[in-house]
Amino acid sequence: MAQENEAYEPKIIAFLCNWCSYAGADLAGTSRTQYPPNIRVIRVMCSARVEPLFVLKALLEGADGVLLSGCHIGDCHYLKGNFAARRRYAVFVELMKYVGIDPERFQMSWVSASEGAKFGKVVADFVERVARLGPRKRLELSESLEKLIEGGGT
Amino acid sequence: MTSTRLAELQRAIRESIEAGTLRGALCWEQGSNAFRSRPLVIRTVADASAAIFSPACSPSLVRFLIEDNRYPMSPEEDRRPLGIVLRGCDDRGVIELIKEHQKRREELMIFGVDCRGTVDWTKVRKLLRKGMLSSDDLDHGTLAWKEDDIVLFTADGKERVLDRKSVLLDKCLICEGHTPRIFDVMIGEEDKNRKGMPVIDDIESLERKSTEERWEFWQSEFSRCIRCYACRNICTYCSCEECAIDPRTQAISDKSLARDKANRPQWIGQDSMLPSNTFYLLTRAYHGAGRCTTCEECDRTCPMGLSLRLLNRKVRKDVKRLFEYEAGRSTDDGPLYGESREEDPGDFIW
Amino acid sequence: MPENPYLPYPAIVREVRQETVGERAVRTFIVDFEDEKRASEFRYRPGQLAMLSVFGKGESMISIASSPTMGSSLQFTVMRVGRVTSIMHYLEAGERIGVRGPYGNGFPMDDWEGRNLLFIGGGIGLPPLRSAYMFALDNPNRFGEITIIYGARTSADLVFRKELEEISRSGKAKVELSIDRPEDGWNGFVGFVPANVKRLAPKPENTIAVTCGPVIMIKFVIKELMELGFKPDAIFTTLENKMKCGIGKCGRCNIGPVLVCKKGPVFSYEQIQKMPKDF
Amino acid sequence: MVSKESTLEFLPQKNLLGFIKKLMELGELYAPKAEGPITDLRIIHDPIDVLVDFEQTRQGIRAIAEPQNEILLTYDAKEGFPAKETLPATRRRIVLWCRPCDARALTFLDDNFYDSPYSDPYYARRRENLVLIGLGCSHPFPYCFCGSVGGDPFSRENLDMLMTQVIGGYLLETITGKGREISDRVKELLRAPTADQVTEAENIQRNAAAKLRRQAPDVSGLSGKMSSLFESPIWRKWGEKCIGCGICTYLCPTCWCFDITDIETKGKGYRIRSWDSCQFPLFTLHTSGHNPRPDKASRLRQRVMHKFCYHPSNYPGHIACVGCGRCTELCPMDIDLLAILGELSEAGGKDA
Repeated sequence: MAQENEAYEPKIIAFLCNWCSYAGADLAGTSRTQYPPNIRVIRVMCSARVEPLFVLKALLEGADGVLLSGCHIGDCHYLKGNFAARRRYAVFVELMKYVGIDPERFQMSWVSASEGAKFGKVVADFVERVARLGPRKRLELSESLEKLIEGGGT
Repeated sequence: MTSTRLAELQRAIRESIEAGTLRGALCWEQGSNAFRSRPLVIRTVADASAAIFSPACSPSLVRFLIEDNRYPMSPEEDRRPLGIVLRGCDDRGVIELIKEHQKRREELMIFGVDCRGTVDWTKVRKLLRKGMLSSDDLDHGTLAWKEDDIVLFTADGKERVLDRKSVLLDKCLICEGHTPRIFDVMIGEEDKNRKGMPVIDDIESLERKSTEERWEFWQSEFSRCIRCYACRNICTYCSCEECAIDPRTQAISDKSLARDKANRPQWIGQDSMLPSNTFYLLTRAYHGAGRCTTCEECDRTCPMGLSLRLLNRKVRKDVKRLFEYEAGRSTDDGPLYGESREEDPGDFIW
Repeated sequence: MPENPYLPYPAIVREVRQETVGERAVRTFIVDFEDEKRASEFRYRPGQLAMLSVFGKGESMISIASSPTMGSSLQFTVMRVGRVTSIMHYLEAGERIGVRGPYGNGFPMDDWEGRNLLFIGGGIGLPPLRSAYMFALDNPNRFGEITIIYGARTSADLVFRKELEEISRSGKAKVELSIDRPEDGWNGFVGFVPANVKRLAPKPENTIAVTCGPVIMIKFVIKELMELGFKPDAIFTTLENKMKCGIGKCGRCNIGPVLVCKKGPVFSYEQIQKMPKDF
Repeated sequence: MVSKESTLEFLPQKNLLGFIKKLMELGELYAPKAEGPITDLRIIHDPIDVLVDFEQTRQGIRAIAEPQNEILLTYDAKEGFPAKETLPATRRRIVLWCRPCDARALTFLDDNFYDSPYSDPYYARRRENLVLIGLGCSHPFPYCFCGSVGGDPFSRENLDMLMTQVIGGYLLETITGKGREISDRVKELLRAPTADQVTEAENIQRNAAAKLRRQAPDVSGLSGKMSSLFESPIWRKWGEKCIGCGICTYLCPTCWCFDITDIETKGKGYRIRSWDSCQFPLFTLHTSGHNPRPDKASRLRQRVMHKFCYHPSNYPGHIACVGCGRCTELCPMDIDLLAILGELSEAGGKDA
């Protein structure tokens, strides 16, 4: 299992809120905090902008993990944004567990603009956890499409 | 509903129609056999005589308040209220629609009725196959309540009490209240000892299973979906014109520009493969957080037998457990994501 | 192995002409099939359509704006209105686009032998007519007098304007242009196309009238023509139903029992009168 | 009736499992299988899964002949051309115990997909390699009315073999060459039928139609009158009860409408054909925003008129409804096709 994981470099989609986590990631970069290069950052204006629809779409398109990071409660530039995100993903994470679709492939975090080190740690830990899961994913569209061709349709 | 109660309901509707206070009224009429009914739009006195209310009245009429917004049942300028007959479990759906400003309370005239449970055709068909019901019962029988009993009056005048568990919808077996909490006219007495919101604890067995077992279960359920969109089109809260998970409805208003049509992301295709179905059904499930009142019409209508009620009841249970919030509780509640509390859970957040 | 009718064939965009600008811009794409054999097999009649395919966005049924007498290249005049057409407007010369067809019945030019031809177009309705009048102009002795009445919202929305003015100067055909609202520098007719038809009062004797454009315009143009004495079997139009497969299989473009992509889109008004009002 | 030229054989009950195993070797076998709470025609991997006493399968043979997800071609998402055609494999697909009405329905799909000038290669490959082994309906289902739309519980149309359940096993009638290819390969499991078994089967077949609980009005006369009923208020009355979902069309064995869309994922593009429904609001929406069928009444009218008026006028005598009853039984709002047809024939009758 370990050998296969070495070759397997998970791709993580990271939605970072512009005011805190994106700045935190910047700080991590400038202060040379080491963290794995597997994340592809998408800057959003608030963690509440990221609908669970986006998370499902990322997994559908073959992402190995999705990270959503926003401001700590109380720091939100729009006051209530991260409250809504917290409620929304409390429901969504429970639903993912209930249905059993790779709940470990989604991670949410609060990282403020000054927590460069924490950002590095969050990413490193998440990438390591996802790598351990291996490439087999449950929600990937291309797999079903390819199966449809070889099998000559249903 | 005894025949006197039915006459009372018909008279109440007829009087409102005659007095011209309503632009129309929604009720049921007898369907393709004794155990089924279909919605009836009453506009004239003659229509009112076809109105029925019996254990066969399973379809929910609340969806037609959304249909009325999209395909008006009367000309635009007719501002009179629309009548609707509501059972105990329907009032939650109407409250949700009022909360989301799909309808204003004064736009509706609600006839409250005392419902003791409506039939599930899939269960009735099983009885038919086992020979416990005959096709003569289907053609010439009539259904009625006697207190909590479901009684079938056969053609030769005999009465047969049917076992509730083997004919009624699952939601009716754990019914939380026979009569609606909001109404303008009440036919029969109000159910005083209403238990409030529905009991939601029949999903324990699935929750106790392991993640693998649960995925096995849901994978076989979701792979059966043929994306006929009946669960969305019958839903009492799903009222979006442009549905994010229906690629056909993107940028369709005549005001949408060519740019919108070309650049609108297509979340899923029109295929019915497992990943797209999972995306569709999961998105529908969590869109129901704080909005779905578990009227279970989606579960009743799914032609491929998906147990959608288990998804919705899970979301409803979590929303109640995590936020002490329930859809359809009262029109003063704000939207779920509009409110927040200090003790909202955040343990899953790093 | 019988040919797969769903397969688009690659065609190179030779030239892109900007006809009009703005949100609903119109561009003419002149395309050639990549492989010669395909080009020679693709024989079409004026008024026929082709299914243009942009991978990733889908397909769109566009009438062929060129006449078969104008060389082997195909010309498609496309207004930016939807998903596929918007992406087409990003195409530049040298890029490839999928083409399959030809589909539809096209104009019955042979039946119109020796008759005067009256073309009445509105806005983006002119391209299907263009394939017919260019065909007629290239076969001068086969048809009688050719008249083109064409209008659009503003002078900037008139497609093929230079070409029409050239035709008018050459005297091969009478051209009457119009715009809906007055503009300075415009000395032609101002008003809707049906009003222009009423003003010009073309004579119905031995004349075929063909009209394309927005559905409302077609309705009123036909009313005017009938009042001028045109017979229903001498009035033709195209019905632009939504077409998906283009080969009469997907069940989308029917008007009553008639599939528009197979039996149409060109219909005489006599045929349309017999059809249920379902378009 | 059991015609003489087709040969008759008897499959004893005890040989049924062997028969199914043999079929699995001869091709991809579809048969009625329990799928969660419903029954449907599915690929059989284990002979035990085949249901012996089963209710009406939820979908007809359309799901096999014109599957809901059919990839037409693939291409590279960046380059576009060259596009690679992905025609279905040409292996034999055997459908065991489909109902005669579902088999009859293929006549109308064939009308559409083989109609000149274009024949659909994807459908053709599946259709030509399809072997249909029907099971006659000794006890029709509650919503069946095949008898009054030109069908019969024991119709042999499009079937390669027809089985009739009798005491101790099945009377097996081989009808076509394709059926002959199968019955020759299972010879050792079959016996010559006894006279009693043949008479028993004939009685069952003769009495089956009488057990049909529902009747359609005279539909052949109706198709002529229907065009005059285009503006009838019947459509609005029933259309108002509809919620515009796709159940009636997706489960109808004679529906074939589809959509063609492109899906791109992980750098590769797929042009797929997927089912579509005239009941969906935007089926006929023009890009300009104009929709010829803007309301539910016009869509319901299209569904009924197509099957009982338009298709028969394009293909004389072909009423594109086989009376399986699924559209009425599975409609959540119980929109009853037979009630609509009844009202149409009364309305048509008066002013015709």
